[in-house]
Amino acid sequence: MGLSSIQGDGGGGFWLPRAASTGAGPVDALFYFILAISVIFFALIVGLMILFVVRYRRRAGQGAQASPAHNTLLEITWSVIPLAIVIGIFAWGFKVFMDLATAPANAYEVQVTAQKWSWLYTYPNGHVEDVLHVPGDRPVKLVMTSEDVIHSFFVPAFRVKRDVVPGRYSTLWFEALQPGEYQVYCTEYCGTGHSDMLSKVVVHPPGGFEKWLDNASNILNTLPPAEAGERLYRTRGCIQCHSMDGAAGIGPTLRGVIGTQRAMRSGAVVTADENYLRESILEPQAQIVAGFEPVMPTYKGRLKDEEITALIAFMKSLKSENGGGQ
Amino acid sequence: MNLASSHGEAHDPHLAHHFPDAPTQFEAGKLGMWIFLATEILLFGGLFCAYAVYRANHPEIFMYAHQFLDKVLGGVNTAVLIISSLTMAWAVRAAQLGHQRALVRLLSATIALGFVFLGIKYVEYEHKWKEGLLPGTRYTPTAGESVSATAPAAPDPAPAAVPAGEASSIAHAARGPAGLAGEPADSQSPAAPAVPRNVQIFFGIYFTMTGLHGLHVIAGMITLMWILRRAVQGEFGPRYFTPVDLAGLYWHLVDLIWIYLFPLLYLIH
Amino acid sequence: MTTHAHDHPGHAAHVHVVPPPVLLAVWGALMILTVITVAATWVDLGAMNLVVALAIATLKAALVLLYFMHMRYDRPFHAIIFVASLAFVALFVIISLLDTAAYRPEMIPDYAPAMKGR
Amino acid sequence: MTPQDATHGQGAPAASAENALGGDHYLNHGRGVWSWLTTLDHKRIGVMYLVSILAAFLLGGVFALLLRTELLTPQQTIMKADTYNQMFTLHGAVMIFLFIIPGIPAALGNFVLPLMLGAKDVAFPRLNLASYYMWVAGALFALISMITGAVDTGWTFYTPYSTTTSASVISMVFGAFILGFSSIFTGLNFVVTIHKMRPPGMTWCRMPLFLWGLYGTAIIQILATPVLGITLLLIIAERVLGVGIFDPALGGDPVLFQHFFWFYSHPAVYIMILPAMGVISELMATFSRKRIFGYTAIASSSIAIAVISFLVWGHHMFVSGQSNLAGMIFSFLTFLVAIPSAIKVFNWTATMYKGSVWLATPMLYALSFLFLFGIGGLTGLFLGALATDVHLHDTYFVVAHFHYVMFGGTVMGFLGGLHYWWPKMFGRTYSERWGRLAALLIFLGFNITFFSQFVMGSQGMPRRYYNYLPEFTAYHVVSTLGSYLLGLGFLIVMIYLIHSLARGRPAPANPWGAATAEWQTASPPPHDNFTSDPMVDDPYDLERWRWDDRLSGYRLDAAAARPAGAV
Repeated sequence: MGLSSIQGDGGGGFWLPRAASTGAGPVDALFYFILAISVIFFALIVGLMILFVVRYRRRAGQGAQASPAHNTLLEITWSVIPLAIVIGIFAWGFKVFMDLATAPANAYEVQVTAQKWSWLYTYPNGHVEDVLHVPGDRPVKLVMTSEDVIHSFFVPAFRVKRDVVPGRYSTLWFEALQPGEYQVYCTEYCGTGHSDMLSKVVVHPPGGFEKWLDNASNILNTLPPAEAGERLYRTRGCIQCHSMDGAAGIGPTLRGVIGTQRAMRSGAVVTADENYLRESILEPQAQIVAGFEPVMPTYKGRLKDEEITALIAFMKSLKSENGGGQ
Repeated sequence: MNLASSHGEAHDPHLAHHFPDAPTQFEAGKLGMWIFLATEILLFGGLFCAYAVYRANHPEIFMYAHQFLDKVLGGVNTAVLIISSLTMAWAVRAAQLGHQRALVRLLSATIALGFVFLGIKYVEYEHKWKEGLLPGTRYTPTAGESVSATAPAAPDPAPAAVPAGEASSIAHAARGPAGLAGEPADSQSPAAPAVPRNVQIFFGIYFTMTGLHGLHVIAGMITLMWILRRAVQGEFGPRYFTPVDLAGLYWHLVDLIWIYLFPLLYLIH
Repeated sequence: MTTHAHDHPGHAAHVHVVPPPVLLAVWGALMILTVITVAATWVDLGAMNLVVALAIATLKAALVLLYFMHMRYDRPFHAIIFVASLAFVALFVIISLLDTAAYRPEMIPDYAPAMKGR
Repeated sequence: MTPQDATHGQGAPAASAENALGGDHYLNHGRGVWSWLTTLDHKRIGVMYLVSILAAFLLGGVFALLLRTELLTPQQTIMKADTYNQMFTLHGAVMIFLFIIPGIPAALGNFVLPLMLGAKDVAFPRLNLASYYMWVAGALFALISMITGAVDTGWTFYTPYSTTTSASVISMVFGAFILGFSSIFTGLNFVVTIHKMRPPGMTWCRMPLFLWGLYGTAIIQILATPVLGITLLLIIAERVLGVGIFDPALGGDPVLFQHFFWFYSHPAVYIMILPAMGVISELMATFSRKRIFGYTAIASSSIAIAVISFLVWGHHMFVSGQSNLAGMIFSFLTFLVAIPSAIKVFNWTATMYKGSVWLATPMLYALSFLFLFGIGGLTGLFLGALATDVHLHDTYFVVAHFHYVMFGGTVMGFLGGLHYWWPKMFGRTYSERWGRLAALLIFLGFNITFFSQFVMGSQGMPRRYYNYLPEFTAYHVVSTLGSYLLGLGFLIVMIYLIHSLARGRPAPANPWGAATAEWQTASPPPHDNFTSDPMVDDPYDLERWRWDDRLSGYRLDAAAARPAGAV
């Protein structure tokens, strides 16, 4: 990425990773305040407990000493002081939360689609990627939705997290402090691949993002068709079901598919030529290869003609290892 | 009235060994039943919550879909349950006073009215089934067109809930590369405003609410049959009528829930 | 209340036989209220239709509770239990309503991909 | 001293408590398996519950050790991803629904509650037995679910995942539904028993604090569990009938499901902790040899917790799409519920002041409870505050927090109570030396296992992860090693308790010198619980119990005891 020299994740403290967004500072301040309060109260309770256990431990011939069974003043004190403290913590937590709830008006907007088990980011110009690239010099707002079950978008370095729910748009924003690469997790359990549903945020230095977006969204013109096709294969959701190493997944592998005879569920045998592949992308339910389920969504309207051409070029480049069809 | 107080010393076959006396046992049973009724209220509370949330947020669905329910049958069923509550309350009175024959007759009448209620419910359900007015993907209305044509007033179209600007600008890209989920629902043509989307939600709520209520009616009837059997054997009288009393409380609660279900489901205006 | 349940042993507390006129009167009132609640839907009161319907239902429920279920003659603690259960349902419903109404703008209108074509 | 108006029977109760497993007692009153399976005796039902929930605990514990073993390395160690997902679901479901919810109330509570009241049984013995069989039925459905492909939804059954994944969800959910009703009927039984069967002389303000804990628990069981019932029924309806109330694909709202689920499941954590708090109150008083400090505050805080616990469920939903308004309300109320818990902790600590602290095994668990619940409670502050919760939600920080509360709190309370009442239940003592050693091992193992999870959680490690990034390896290795130590501790407990059943020395009627009524009958108690009415006028007057070498236990000191009937 050329960004390896720039610090991303890492270099944090014992408790929290390094704060890498403008919102992280206030959150961390509250975290450490609660930590301090907790340590004080814990030391008080456990200190007294140890003191009493040692000082008043059971000795032969000596029972409990007379002491009051309650003390109203003491009991009110130890109710009211903690109450005041927790209300303070509530107010602080609420204020920081609300400050970070609404994205600034000048935020750069990226759309996030979650599905089992990948993240896809759509930029305003229609470009789609599986890594989130963002400008480093302005706030970024994510508008997120899910295609299947509930997921959750989490960037620890930015201290942001938000569930991504099918049927609604949830939003989240951040402003990175420094260019670098930051880890993205899915934090709402979503099935087999939940722990592999990872992604990265790449924060570009000033000016770098626009350049990257220009290049990335122009691959059809700047890269050879097969390479552009591979990029599309990796970023448009094909890779989740169709492997390029010969192993069958949810769908058939793409390696060596071109030119082979394919046995269909219907019993027909079809030659996998360019037209067959194009039809399979645009109308996946028309022909189902034997042994697979008809689960692929149509890509009609989602891929441009040139993109399909590039994908086919990519498939052609995937020669079967034993030189023949399956 | 102090009907159960005169037998403290005599051996009472209905007094369990761990209770000090019969009144305590009676009181314990009553308290237990009222607590149980509270749990029933909470159980139905969940469904009322689902109802309230969808009714508040999608009134158009309820306005439209309730027309498919038969108000007459619903009203008759309400009357049936109210009559059965009367016979039940009277049965408790008969047990308290030791009117053996009246008790048996009133319990039988209550059970019979339960059957009438279930019969009418069956007619209603069968009708819905035939019309395809079912929850979820089973919602395949066959009479939808004609009914909506005769619908008295076109309900308000669903208020546009797209957040202004931000969400709408990206709505299409949202499903860009997409996964394996079905197509987003955008085929709804704006020219057909009378039939709101997601009518199946109403039938989901209708069937779960009336279905759970129906199960309670059946449970109540089974309990009453058991009580009736014991009544026929002459177990109940002024000294011991706890089971009749408790079963009555349960039956009234089932009635009470229907008293709310009827206007909420059938009488939407 | 119940604290001293044992302080009057031999007392079958709160056994009350409801006289037939009361039973019949309550039943009559319930039937009439049922007719009224149906009739109320013929009049357009706007949002008040729902309020009227619920008010009548609550009145009917109160009659059933007080007379058929003997709550009027029963221990107050039983009424407290009943009201408490209603209070918790109300709490549940109100907070859920409050929240769903507040987040509704985030929802995609009429989203139901599996219902396509129905 | 407050004036007493004890109207209990005459006599020194301890004198009648001579059973050294010799004569007739509840364990041998009626022989054969059938006499157990059809028993209406609350003590036997309690013992059957105890055996059953311990079996569930063992199963859940084995799942936990397998999970920790899998997490030794960042990639696959011993199982596949799907197996791991099923196993953490089963660990959660078994531990919560089969062990920790019925644990203290149904096992210990069933045994102790009528004894503490000086009663012969609970109000509805048949219902009590039915509750037990509902537990068994629920457990069977859970087993069926495990055999037919296992659930992989997490114990929270979030929609739409739970409505679209494997079909064995139905039997697990139905099992949980039945278990819910088992819990409801236990709570109902306890409330009626406490209301109607308290003996003359035991006013509300003289009721042992364990019973206050059970009473608060029962309120929640009664008012919250039915909502779980309807939620689970709706999941079944979603799956079987295709009712789409919670499924966005059918026009439903999955966040509404979370409201439904947490309306029960947050109060449910207080179903789990409140009885443990009740146990700790008893232990603190008995083993400090001193009247509990702040009785009224501890008793009323149980009820306060029970009521406020209904108002905080939305703190599980701060990032799930709940509105900011609801977030604010729930965050505020969440902080309020912290106060009654804090009050209890302060009162327990103060009870030891100027006491005579006896570090017997049950007391070690009570002290563990104070330490661990302290950490669990204080880390709750991070999660109750909106801003910090956003970062910590669904990370290992949450996992650590609830294990500190549920394990460090409830399980420590359960173990303390089990060791405390063990001599009463089975009439035999266990090895104090091994008991203390195991308590220490469990305390150390627990802290090693779960403290490292706080750190990795706040560093960003999400929960329910099969694979994890290599930078978290060290924390996971420490955690796993700690879990083995924890497992060893439990193994020791299991061995010496089984040994005690077979070979333990006969236990005295009152080995700890406690003043609640259950210690005034023989160990084990006779079938009808008491041969003479126990004293129930003051559950914390420990002064009148004196050590007697001949009994190896405590006996009532005639001089210290006020004559019965005196005012």
